[in-house]
Amino acid sequence: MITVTINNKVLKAKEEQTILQIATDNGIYIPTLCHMDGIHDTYSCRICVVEVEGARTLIPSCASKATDGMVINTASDSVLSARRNIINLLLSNGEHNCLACEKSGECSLQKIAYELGIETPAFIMESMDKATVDDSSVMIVRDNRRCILCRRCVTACNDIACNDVLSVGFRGSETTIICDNNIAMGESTCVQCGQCVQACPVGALTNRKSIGKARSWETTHVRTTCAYCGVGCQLDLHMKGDEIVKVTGVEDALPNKGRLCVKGRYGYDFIYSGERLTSPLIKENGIFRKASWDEALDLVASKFKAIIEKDGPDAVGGISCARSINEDSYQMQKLFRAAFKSANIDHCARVCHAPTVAGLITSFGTGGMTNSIGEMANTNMLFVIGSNMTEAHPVAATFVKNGKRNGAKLIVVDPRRHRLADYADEFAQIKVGSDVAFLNGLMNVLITEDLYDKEFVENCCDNWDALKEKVLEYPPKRVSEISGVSEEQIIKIARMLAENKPGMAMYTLGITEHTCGTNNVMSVANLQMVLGNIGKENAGVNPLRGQNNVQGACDMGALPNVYHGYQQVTDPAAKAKFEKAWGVEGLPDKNGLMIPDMISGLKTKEVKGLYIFGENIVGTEPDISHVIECLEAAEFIVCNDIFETETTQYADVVLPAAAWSEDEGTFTNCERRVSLVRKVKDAPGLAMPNWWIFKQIAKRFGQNWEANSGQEIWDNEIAPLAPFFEGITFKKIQGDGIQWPCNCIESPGTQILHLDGNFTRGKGHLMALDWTPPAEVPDTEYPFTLSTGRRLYHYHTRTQTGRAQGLNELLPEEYADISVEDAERLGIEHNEMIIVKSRRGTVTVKAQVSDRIPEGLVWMAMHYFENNCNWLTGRATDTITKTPEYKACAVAIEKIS
Amino acid sequence: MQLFRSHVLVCGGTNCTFANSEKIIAAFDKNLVENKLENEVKIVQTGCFGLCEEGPIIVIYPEGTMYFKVDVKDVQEIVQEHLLKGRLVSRLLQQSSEAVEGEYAIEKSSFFKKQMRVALRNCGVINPELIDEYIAFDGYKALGKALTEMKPMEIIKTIKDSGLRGRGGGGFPTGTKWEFAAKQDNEQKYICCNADEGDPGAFMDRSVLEGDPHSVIEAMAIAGYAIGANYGFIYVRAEYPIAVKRLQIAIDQAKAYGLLGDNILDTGFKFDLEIRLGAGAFVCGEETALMTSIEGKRGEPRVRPPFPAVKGLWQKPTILNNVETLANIPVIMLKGSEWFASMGTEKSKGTKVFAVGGKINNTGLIEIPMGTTLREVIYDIGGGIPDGKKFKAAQTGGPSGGCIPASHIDTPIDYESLIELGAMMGSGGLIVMDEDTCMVDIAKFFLEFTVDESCGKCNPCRLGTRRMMEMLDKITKGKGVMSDLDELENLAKDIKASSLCALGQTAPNPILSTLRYFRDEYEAHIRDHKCPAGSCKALLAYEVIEEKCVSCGLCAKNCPVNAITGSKKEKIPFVIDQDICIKCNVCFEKCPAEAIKK
Amino acid sequence: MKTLAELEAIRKRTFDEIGMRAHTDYTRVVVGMATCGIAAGAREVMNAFVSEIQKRDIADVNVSATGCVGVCRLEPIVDVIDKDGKKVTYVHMTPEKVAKVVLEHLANGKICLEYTLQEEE
Amino acid sequence: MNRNASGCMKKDGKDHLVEEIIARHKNSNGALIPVLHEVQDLYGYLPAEAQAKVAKEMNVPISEVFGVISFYSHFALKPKGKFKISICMGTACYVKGAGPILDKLKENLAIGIGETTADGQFTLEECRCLGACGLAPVLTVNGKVYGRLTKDDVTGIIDDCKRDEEEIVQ
Repeated sequence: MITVTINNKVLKAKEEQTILQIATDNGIYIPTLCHMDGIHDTYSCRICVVEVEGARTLIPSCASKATDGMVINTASDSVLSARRNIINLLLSNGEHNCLACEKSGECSLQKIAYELGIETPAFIMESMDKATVDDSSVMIVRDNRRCILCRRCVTACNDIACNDVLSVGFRGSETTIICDNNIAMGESTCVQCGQCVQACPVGALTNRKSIGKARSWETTHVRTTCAYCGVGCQLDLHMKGDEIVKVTGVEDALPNKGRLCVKGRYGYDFIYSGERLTSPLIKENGIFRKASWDEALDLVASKFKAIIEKDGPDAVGGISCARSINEDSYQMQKLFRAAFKSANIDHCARVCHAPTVAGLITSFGTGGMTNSIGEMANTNMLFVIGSNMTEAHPVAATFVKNGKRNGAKLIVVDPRRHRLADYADEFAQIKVGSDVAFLNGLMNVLITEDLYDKEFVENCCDNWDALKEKVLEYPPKRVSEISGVSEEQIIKIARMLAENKPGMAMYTLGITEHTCGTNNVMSVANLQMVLGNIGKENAGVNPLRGQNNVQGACDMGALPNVYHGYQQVTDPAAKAKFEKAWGVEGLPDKNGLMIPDMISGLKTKEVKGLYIFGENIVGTEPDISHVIECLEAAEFIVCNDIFETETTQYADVVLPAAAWSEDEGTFTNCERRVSLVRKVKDAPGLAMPNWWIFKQIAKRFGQNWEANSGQEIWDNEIAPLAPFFEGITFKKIQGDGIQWPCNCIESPGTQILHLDGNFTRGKGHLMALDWTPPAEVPDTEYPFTLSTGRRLYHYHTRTQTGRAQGLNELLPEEYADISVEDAERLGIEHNEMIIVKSRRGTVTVKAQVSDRIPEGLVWMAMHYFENNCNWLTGRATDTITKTPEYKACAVAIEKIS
Repeated sequence: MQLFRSHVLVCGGTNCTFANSEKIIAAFDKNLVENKLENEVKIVQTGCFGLCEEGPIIVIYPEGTMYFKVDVKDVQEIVQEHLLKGRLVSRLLQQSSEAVEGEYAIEKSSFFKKQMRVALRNCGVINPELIDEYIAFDGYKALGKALTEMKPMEIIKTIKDSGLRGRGGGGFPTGTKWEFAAKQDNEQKYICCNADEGDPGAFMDRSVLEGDPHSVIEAMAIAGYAIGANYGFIYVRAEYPIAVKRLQIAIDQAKAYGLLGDNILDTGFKFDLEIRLGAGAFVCGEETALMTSIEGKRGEPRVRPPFPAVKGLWQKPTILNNVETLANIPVIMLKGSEWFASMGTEKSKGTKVFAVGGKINNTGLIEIPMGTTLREVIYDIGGGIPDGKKFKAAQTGGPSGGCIPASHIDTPIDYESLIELGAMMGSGGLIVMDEDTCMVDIAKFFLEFTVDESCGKCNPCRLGTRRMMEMLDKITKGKGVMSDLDELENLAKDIKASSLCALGQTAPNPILSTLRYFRDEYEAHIRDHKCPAGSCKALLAYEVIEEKCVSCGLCAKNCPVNAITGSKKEKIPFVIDQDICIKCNVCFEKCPAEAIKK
Repeated sequence: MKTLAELEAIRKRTFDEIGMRAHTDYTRVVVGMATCGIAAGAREVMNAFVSEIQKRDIADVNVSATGCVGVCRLEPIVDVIDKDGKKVTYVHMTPEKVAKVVLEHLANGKICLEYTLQEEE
Repeated sequence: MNRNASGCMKKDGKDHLVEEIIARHKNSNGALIPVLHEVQDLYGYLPAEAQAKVAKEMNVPISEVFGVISFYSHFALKPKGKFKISICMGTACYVKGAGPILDKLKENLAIGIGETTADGQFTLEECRCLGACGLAPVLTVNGKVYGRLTKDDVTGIIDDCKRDEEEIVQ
């Protein structure tokens, strides 16, 4: 401890604290413009200068550590004079017109000028070149006339988001903030995450969408959880009345620490779309007509009753929604199990991370990310395989990039040289579908070079001999032939993994969406166990979940084999427990149908009634033609949704639902964190919360469910009925959410699973796995491999992002990415329309020629319906989880003659 | 090895090179062969002698005869007369010196008499491109002594005891700096030589690098041994091509002799260094900016502390020393700290090199003991002010410094006395100004410089310097008001107090210093709309003095804008129309009767 | 890699060669090199001095030229001026005489009286 | 709009030379500025394609590359004229009348500092002290030094250049 005197007050402070920190801790105000505590300091604004006795000049309090006995004055005449002069200098150039400025009321410059009693600038600098407005970006307006060059935006772009677009250009009084090599922001590599806008203390960077919407003092802030992707970012919604006028990241909040991506920050306004469903719809003679809730619900109940009575409960199926709150999924599986007595409940984890849940339960005993997103910034090794994080999980990617900048090694394994590969120490461009072979190859080197963690393998894992035997069948030479990665690189990567510990493995759908998806997952688990990278901080196997609540929908039991909290439906004890809790009898005790079987079942008439909650399966399931055929064959389809979609067309009844922000509940992100989603407005028209809809249908099945809000459902049912969630209550997660397992009210939750090698299942299970090729490989007729995924600016089939202003402009159509080599060979120009066809369909799409794509690969997404990649994808699935092999099928490409 | 009876040293410094010294060497080669003297007389290209105004300069040994402003066509005569017949070519001797035997010799001329060449000891004596010549004058002996006879702490003590202070401007005790770095426990440390000599009008460091590059290399190796560093960078301005070339030759030669590299002089000590070129940013002379630049980034200064000796290049302990500082090290090592401390004043030991320029006869490079007075520099060494004009002020320290007015001409020059006068030692630029120099204009000139060279990182410097320049501009245009002076002073003080680095902290010095000594000149600009020095164009009014006008009409004939009317025929005195006059000064220059005043 | 000893050897050798630039106390050999002197063989005399001095490795001696002394009949004339300024003038010098002057006078400090003006007259 | 998907880059004849430069410096710390020096020597300035190439090969964000280039006055973003006239504005030259010489140059060439004449012949620059204070005031034309100038010398110097140019043409 040291003693310092600030403004005649004697204060105790910790050593190594800056003067600014000590002052702030003690309620002494020192203004700053450029300071970003704990992130990065430029020390450039000089507004925070203070007078220190004995010092030759004024001292910047943000940069200077206090020393024992220091005597400081934060508001002496010389300090105030310097501040006044600096503020006058800042005001004297550019245009600081508070009347017109978005930032008025929360502008640091305005605030400090006010405090110093500066009414108008004392002088005008005439010799400065006039700054201009850069209006080229879709989401961000750069008004350089208001820029004070504090460089917080540069820090945000380079050190927080690590997008490296903004920098400082030129020198002296000509200094400006530049994008790339001084081109307009809209022309630059800017991905429009808006982190710079959030960091800007003045009105130089503003969100275009927010301009003119509200003055800062008219808004209230509501903290909530983002509606996109599995990172689960914490947002501050700036509300004027019931309108969201702006979104910012909640500073210091977990998991995102204030960071957001373009969708999270700007994709909010779909909820105000005029296309929202506002009334229940009933299809009559092929045309929808509006109906009352009673009429619609009665019809749904009676139809399902009829089917169940006639064909049994197995003839109905339900697909829950991974974008809606946990409470909705819980209610839906409860409806199916308790009211319909049907086991057929599933959701879209089937098409993405079901192999993760199955694989990790087999290997470790728990099917979730073992560690946490924040650890990515602190680890020594980042092993990213099959994950295009910068586009699919942009905020998680920022932590990976932070980690790399903090000294970790980054290894990227992917068929595509995606953006993250640019940051990598090693980029292994593997052939599509060769993951198991590649991972076996790495373990082969670790074992043959004696680089593996013997102690961990011996003490904490089983089946070592079988794994070893299998892995030894995969020497680098063989693996190189299968994966296309050179032997040298395989050896190099293996050694790098062994040398840099602890290390985290990250993967996404590049691992799971294969016929060998579950094996891929277990193979990643094998690698991390062999390295001893499990049960420690900054380590683990870390799947990044796709949809915002796909973890939650799994957790809530919207799966055919488990109740919520992964309690097996085949376990009689679980059955008894839920029968008692729900006050019902005859809960189904077998595993139900998975989505592909439900859909196909419509055609074979095994399934007659399908309840689709919030999913646009026509766009998202493989082989669209097949899906349509099946839906057309259905007897009765009901959809809950917020918009009409390609899927609702096939429904008999469409029920209008409350959207994100129109209902209170919880999302669970991929690191198992249960966070609150708050309500800021009512649903439009007659739209109602989904849990309410399910409750009303249950009522028509004679069940009176008591819970009457998200909170009541969670606190009274979900938490008490599952040990994983027992300690989580709405009250406890008002701030940062809690990571399950959290089995008692005192527990802070679990950041790291399987701590110290104590696996949930006892010992970690090393699976001996063989490589198997994709189901459909290129041949002479279809010589290309098609791999699919998503792009930054859209989310799935654009039901949300397509209705958020600006995102369509950022990505206005679908592309097929092809390699430079193939384009040259086929004479295809960049942006030329081409035909891509497979055994299942044909689409016409714009070619995007890219050196990020290897020869022989075509890469597409599913955002736009007409040229959706799923017209082409096949129905081959993972043998265990029936997850489709979206990542590989054979296609041909043709020039349009 | 061949012994020559005579050595002709031709200055290969920048000034003389620019003034054709290379062609002179070629002419000598040719003439010596023609006279069959090639085996008797040796031509040596050497470093700067200092008297740049009089270049190209050659010196002929063993007599030490110095010839000035030598032209290619003079070479034949020098060979014929001096080298062949032993007769002086008196027209090429310095004008003031008489051709008395001995008096024309280099060390006896008035220019050199009061000088004491320590840092410049080898400049103009050896061929900088031959390591053997450096070794001949005890080169690398100090390194040998350090490595074989001394412990690092003993070296540091020697440097501390010598009282050597940083010659780059700050004046921080060199030994103390080394001690900080030596005490840091770190595997990797660095030595940097700051050769980014950026002050306009200063070229001391360049002359050392051009004339005696090995002294810097040797000193860096000694410093490396003393603090425990094994790698060094020399950061040189790209504008110094000759210096860069000679440094590179010197480094290569030192490596070839094993005086750089692994196991130097078989002592196991390892030291290597490389040159890094600046790219035209004055601020990179600031030590933290220099390091940032070596790291490959924008040369923006960092906050201190941490000081470079603790966290410098790539966060490793780093010592930065200026070229001249380093050039002193080997001599101190050989002759001892007491010898060095015997020169100079109580707090400023040794000598200091100055680049003397501006309105002075002997423009050039001088090295004087600390404590020499400004008067001695200007009149005894510098030969006084040209054209009989009056000395007005001397500016030291470049854009960071200030002016010493004529009233303080007897001040002994050392670190403290200059600070007291509101000037500073700086790196050693000394610009002499006479009565025709406007002090407001000079302040504006320096502010324009700092506006251009401010890195733009911190607000006070980025905007404040420009604001001050604007105000000065206003004043020089006669548009100032009296309250501007207080505002200017106030702003200057705040910028000094709140800027991030030394550039900003010292940028207001030219203003504060001129305001201190020449406030009346500022006031004259504002109140009387007059520039007393007759230099600020906007304030000039050209008028014909009727009584003196001879009605020759030359002024009207030469006026580019036809602003002058009168009649030659009718002998009517001419008149200048002030509205048309563009103040081009042509009439003033052309008038044969000095009848035009401004 | 050089050792300290090698460095010293370089120093000594090179200093002998270029030491004249150092202006320490030197014995000066001044050869009259006016037209008359050259005609009488002063060049040869001067060259002889240089090569003899080099041959015998004598340090601290400078050889320089001077103009006409005015006693052309005695040319070639050579002054040897020692460190204290004491001057000995040799006249009618030849390369052969030079060898002796270098050996006796410059190396051993013994004036070759037989070649001096006094003796000549 | 660049969405990072396509990383195709235009190639020019000097690409491999740039690669060679970078390869030579790749293992040294802080190599960006030495690399830029050499690349500028190659092109005479630093064209956008070269900036992109350096950024990509050295794995430095292009914004940082540009930030560095634009910071240092030695680096040029635009091609320069055939004759680079650089007038020294060091203190010694200034005190000795560099200002009027500069005015005369501006007038004769009808361009400002940092500008190039429309015919691409002349670029006018100012520099901070060539260290030739003994010859003050000085200017250089493509490195050739003209010292002890008066403003009357300006026309002659420009004519010299024009004559040289004609000789080359002939």
